[in-house]
Formats: sequence, C-alpha cells, structure tokens
Amino acid sequence: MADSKKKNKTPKQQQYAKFEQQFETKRPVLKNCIKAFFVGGLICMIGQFISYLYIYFFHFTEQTSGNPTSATVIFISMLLTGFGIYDRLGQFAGAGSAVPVSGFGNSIISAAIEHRTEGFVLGVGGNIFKLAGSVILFGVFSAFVVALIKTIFLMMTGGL
Amino acid sequence: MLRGKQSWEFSNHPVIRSTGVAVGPFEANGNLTADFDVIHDDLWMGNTSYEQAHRMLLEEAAQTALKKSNLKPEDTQFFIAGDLINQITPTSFAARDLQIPYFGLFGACSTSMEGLALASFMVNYGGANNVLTGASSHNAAVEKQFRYPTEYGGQKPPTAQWTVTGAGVGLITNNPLNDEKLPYTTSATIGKVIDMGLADPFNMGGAMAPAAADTILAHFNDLQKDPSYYDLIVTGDLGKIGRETALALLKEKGLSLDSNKFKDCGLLLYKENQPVQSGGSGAGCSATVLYGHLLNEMKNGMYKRILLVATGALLSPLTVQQNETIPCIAHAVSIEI
Amino acid sequence: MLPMFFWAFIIGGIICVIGQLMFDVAKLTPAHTLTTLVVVGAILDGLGLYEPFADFAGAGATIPITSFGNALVHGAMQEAEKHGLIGVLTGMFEVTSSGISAAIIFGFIGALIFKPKG
Amino acid sequence: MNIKKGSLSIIIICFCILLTGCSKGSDHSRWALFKKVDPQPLSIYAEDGDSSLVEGIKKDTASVSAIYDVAVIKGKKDTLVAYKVKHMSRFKMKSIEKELTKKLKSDYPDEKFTVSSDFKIFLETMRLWDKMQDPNYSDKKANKRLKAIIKLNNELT
Repeated sequence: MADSKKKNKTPKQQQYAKFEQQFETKRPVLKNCIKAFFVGGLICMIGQFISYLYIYFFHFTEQTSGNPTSATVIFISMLLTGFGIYDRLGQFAGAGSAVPVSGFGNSIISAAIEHRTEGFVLGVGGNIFKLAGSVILFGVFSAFVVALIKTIFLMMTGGL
Repeated sequence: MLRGKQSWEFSNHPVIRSTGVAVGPFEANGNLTADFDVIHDDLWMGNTSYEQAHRMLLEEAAQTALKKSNLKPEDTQFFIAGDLINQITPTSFAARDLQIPYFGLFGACSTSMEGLALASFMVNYGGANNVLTGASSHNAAVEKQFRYPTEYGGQKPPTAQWTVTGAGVGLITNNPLNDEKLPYTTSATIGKVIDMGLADPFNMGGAMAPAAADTILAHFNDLQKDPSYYDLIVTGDLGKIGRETALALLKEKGLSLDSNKFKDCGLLLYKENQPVQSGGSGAGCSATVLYGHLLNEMKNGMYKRILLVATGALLSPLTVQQNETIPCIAHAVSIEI
Repeated sequence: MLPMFFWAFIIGGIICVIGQLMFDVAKLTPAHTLTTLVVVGAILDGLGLYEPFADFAGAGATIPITSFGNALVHGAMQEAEKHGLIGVLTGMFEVTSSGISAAIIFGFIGALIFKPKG
Repeated sequence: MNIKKGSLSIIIICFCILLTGCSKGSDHSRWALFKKVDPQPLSIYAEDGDSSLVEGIKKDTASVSAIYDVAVIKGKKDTLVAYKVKHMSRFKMKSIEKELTKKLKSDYPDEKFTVSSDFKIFLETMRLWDKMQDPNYSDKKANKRLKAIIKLNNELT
C-alpha cells in the first residue's frame, strides 16, 4: 500500500513529505502502549472475573463460559457506548479498548446508534456492520480456508 | 480589478456591515465565547438529526446578521455559502428557508473566504447591494460522514484536528448606513489547488500548509505588498502542525513572517486544555473566528489590517479509501478598517 | 484461580499492545488492525496453538478479538470431525454465534434507546 | 482515571459478595477455587476395598508432577477425577489429561474414569463432596449428581 503510493509521488512531493514530518507531533507510542496494556489487561481481567461468576453461580464450565462472558462484556460495552463513555475511553486507551470484544461490540453499537436518524431499516440495518463487517468477513473467510486446509490435511494423514 | 495573476483589488471598499455567529457547546467552552451571538448547550439543538442542527446553525447565523443590519431577506440580493456535508445540503436547505437567490459553494474549509471574496467582488462592481456570505460545519455531522460514528472508540492521533460546530455569516454591502467605522475588504487572492502528496486524513494541517504558503506568496507578489503591511495574518485551520509547516515553507521561499503576527483560527478558538489535538478545523472554523472574534478586535482597534487565509482539504471519504492523496486549496482576503 | 487473573491481565494487555503498535507504528486503521488480528487468531488455531494459550491465559486470550478467529475455526473443525468437508461450511458459526448475535441484538437495542452523544 | 477506579472497586465488591454470599454448608467448596483443598477421596457406595482403591487413584493422579490438587469421587459405574494443574503447566493441559487417562486406565483397567481439569468440575465435585458429608444425603441422589457432573464435563461448547 505504502509502496504504491510512493511510486506515484513526484520527487518534490517526496521531499515535502520529509520536510513536513519534522513538524508533525509524534505519536506517543510508548505512552499509548502502556495505556493500552493496562486498559486492555483490565478489560480481560474483568472478563475473567465475569467468567468465574458464570462458573460459580451457573452451569458453565471453563470451556463453555466463554460465550456468555463475551455476551456480557458486549452488553457492558453497549451501556458505555450509549452513555457516551466508550469513545472517551477509546481516545485514552487506543487499542486497549478496541482489541477486546467490547471494542467489536462498540463498533457495531456505535454504528447502529449513529444511523438511527436514517430509519431503522436503511439506517440502522444498512449501517450496523459498517465497521465490524470487515472483521466478520475476513474472520469467516480466513477461518474457512484454515479449517478447509486442516480438514484436508487430517483426511490425507488419516487423522479423520 | 485584477491585480497580478490571481488577485482582485476592491477599490470601492465593500463593507462587512454586520455578522452573525452561532456555535455549539464545545466552542462555547473555548476562548472566544464572548464574541459569539448564539450559543447552544447541546449538539442536537432540539433537532432530530445532526444534519438538521447543522442547518439550524447557519440559519441562526444568517438571521442574526440580517437583524443586526435591520434588513429582511428580500433586501439581500445573494446568499453565497457552503459546508462540508454531501451535496452541501445543510446550506441549501437553509437557503430554501431564507428565500434569497443562492450560490452554493464547496471549497471545504476554505469556503468562508471563497464566499467573502466573491461577495466582495459582486458588491464592488455593482453586481449586488447586499450579499450574505458564510460557512458552517457541525462536528458530529462531519465526523459521521468523514470519519467514524461519533460514539466509536477510535483513537485520534495528535495530528488530528477537531471539527468546529458553528456557523459564521457576514453581510457585505456597498452601503455602510452610518458613520460608524466598519471593516471593509480591500483585496482577495484566489488560490490554486496544490497537492504535495500527503494522504493521511488525520493530518490535514500538514497537507494544507503548502496551499496556504502558495496563496500567501501569490498575494504579496500580485499586490506588491510586504508582510509588514498587515497587523495580522491568520490562517483558517492549519492547526499547530500546519501553522509551523507553513511558517517554515514561507521562510524557505524567502518570506519570513513574524510568528507573533501569524495566527491560526483553529488555535485561537479553543483553550489549551480542550482535547482538540492539533487544533480546530472545518468550514465553520475560519467563519466563526473571523465574523465573531477578529472583526470585533478590529472594531476595538486591536488590528487595522488583517489578511485571512482560509485553507481547505478537498478530500472525500471515498478518495481516502482509494488511497488518493489530498489536494488542498487556500483563498486569502484582506480586511481593513 | 488467582494466577488466572494475573495472566489474563498480562496476556490480554500484551495483545492490546500489539494492536496499539499496529495503530501507531504500522499506521493501520482500526479496521485493518482488528481484521489482521482476527486472521492471526484463525491461523493460530489452525496450527493448534490457540487452545493451550487460552487454557493458560483464560479471558486474556478469549476476550481479545483474536479469539473470534479461533472460535470460527474451532466450530468449523468440530463440525468437520462429524460431517467431513461439508462441516467446514456448516459449523462456522457453531461456537461464535453468541458473540455475534449478542453484538447484533445489543446493537439494535442500543439504537432503540440511545442517541449519539457526539 | 475514574473508570479504572470504579471498575476495580466493582471487582472488589463482587468478590466480597461472592465470598460471603454462599456461606452455607462446609467450607471446602467455597474455597475450592482459591486454594488447595486436598479432599479425602470418596466412594458413594462404600464397599470393601473401595477406600483403598480411591485412595490409590488419588495418589496415582497426584503423582503427575503438574497436578497439585485432586478430588476423587467413585460412583456406581463411573469414577470422577477432578484435578488442578499448576498454572505454568496449563499450556500442556491437553497432554497432561491424555497422560493421566492412559495411566489410570493401565493401573485400574476395570474402572471407568472421567478426568477433568476444569475448575467448574472441580467446584461441583467439591459441592457434592460437601453434601456427602451429611449422612442424610442418600447414595442414590449422590450418584445422580455425579452423573450430572460428568455430563456437564462432556459438553463441548
């Protein structure tokens, strides 16, 4: 992607890109990473806690508690998104709040809320996967390819 | 009168008789609250969509400007305005309600000065007696179209800018009404589209700086003036990064400006502690700061001559996704009192 | 159980740091970053590495979006064991369905009750 | 960061509720997830030699170096072996389970084993264990409960 862009640039443009870069405010990578680490870690720890609640009080094993846990995390993410907290958390934590499933929920829920002014069918329905759609698409397709290769491999080696 | 390659001189001195500025809550918490006419404490402003709120801002600003001059929409020949939303609907819808013959402009964030230059030109040459011109933007409506949903928790890098919620409208006329000293436009330089190959939509200041520098140089060349002629040169929405880049670019081209006399609307508008990253931006940025703050300062005698250079990034979400670079433009208008 | 919390925190945090580096250093958009992580999760599960990892880190491995890819492959493989190649197609959402359906349902409920705050 | 502080305090409060909320019955199941409880192995239909049999199963299981806490309950047909794996060995949980199954099968070819490292199974085993301390709790009920736990373990998702 970056290479193809460079090819189209005139020498003057490349020179300007370098020139401009010295004035750019650098992204505070280390600070961002520390914030992402703590917020992301905390969200996972809360997730762990929720999954123990499901193990302790309901009929879920460690294996099966993952599903209700992510559903609960997404539910919390809906509330935080609706009350306008998640976007601020996102600005603070970056990937720390985007990478956990709560971020996946946030991308779906924020798109749904945003487009309700265009009606429920065309607005909410048409835009709800605006951001999460690519994650679902590539997740499903790559999983299909991986599972297909693995199944064929297992069949050939007689594992199945 | 055409001067040089791309500049007009307005010898009849079209006057900015009155202005109207309406802003949202975030701007109301900024530096220039006292200069705004209408302040909303809610982004929705009682409407059912952000786009409607956007339209309302412009309508309120236009009505305020008319009221301050004791004019009715019928007394105004033309309405020249624009915004950032697809097909500039908020402006066109406002024009529907105003019922003034209308030119819709799109110059991204440079629309305010594009409109002021055209309005001054019309008034100067007798094409109109009174012209209403302005620009507006609404943070949430623009974010929705250009970036992510407003509630999406994406992290904005420090080079990003904050779209202003606000509208600024000025009434340009050949009839100053009374003896009060009023600001008037003296010249305008229309910029050309410059693309220096930057493609990051979260760094518009850096992309727009060359356009601003190009227009400023052309302005001084065409009008045979010196930077010292102006008390203040203000750019529209370059932000911290763009402002510094533009200063350095001008210096490289042999035009050194006093950095105290080179300001940016996007930086004037907000307080240090407001989370706007590199500064404000949007079509409403230069419009609210000029028609609200700067003209008041001129009337108070702070500045006698200013040059306002509004910059615009002519991108769309589509071109960004198609990996196109960002073409930019800048228009300059000089105002004196 | 207590070390579980610790490791969930550490591993979850590290995955988020990887995401942050993709944002800041590789300058990817959030959509590109999350998509990449999901694909990585699917591949790791294909290699049989994700499950031991999830055994070790608990929610630290199941809460980050990488587990979405892992769960998709897992569902497909489970079904494939029963029904052969066709199972790869039909079992895809066997395990993940809850996450996606929760997001869709809560997304719609959210749209019914909330307005964007801006 | 108010959000962080808030969520931390929520966790602490929930912990307290969790600890105090289910205080009925014996202590063992309450602490089963937090620390080593090391319960006496039990046989529901205590027959001759059973106690030494379950004792042996427990010793056999505990001899696997990565395992640190074992609960054994023998029912009519099935024997449930729930154990905890040292955290750093959790990466190898699957192979530990395989190794253990193989070992128990070769040592006790007549018994039918269900082995599980799942916390939930351990917890339920301990809950059953606590109930069985009550002499009024019938053997039939206990065996039914044991079967339910085994069924739970075999659920995949």
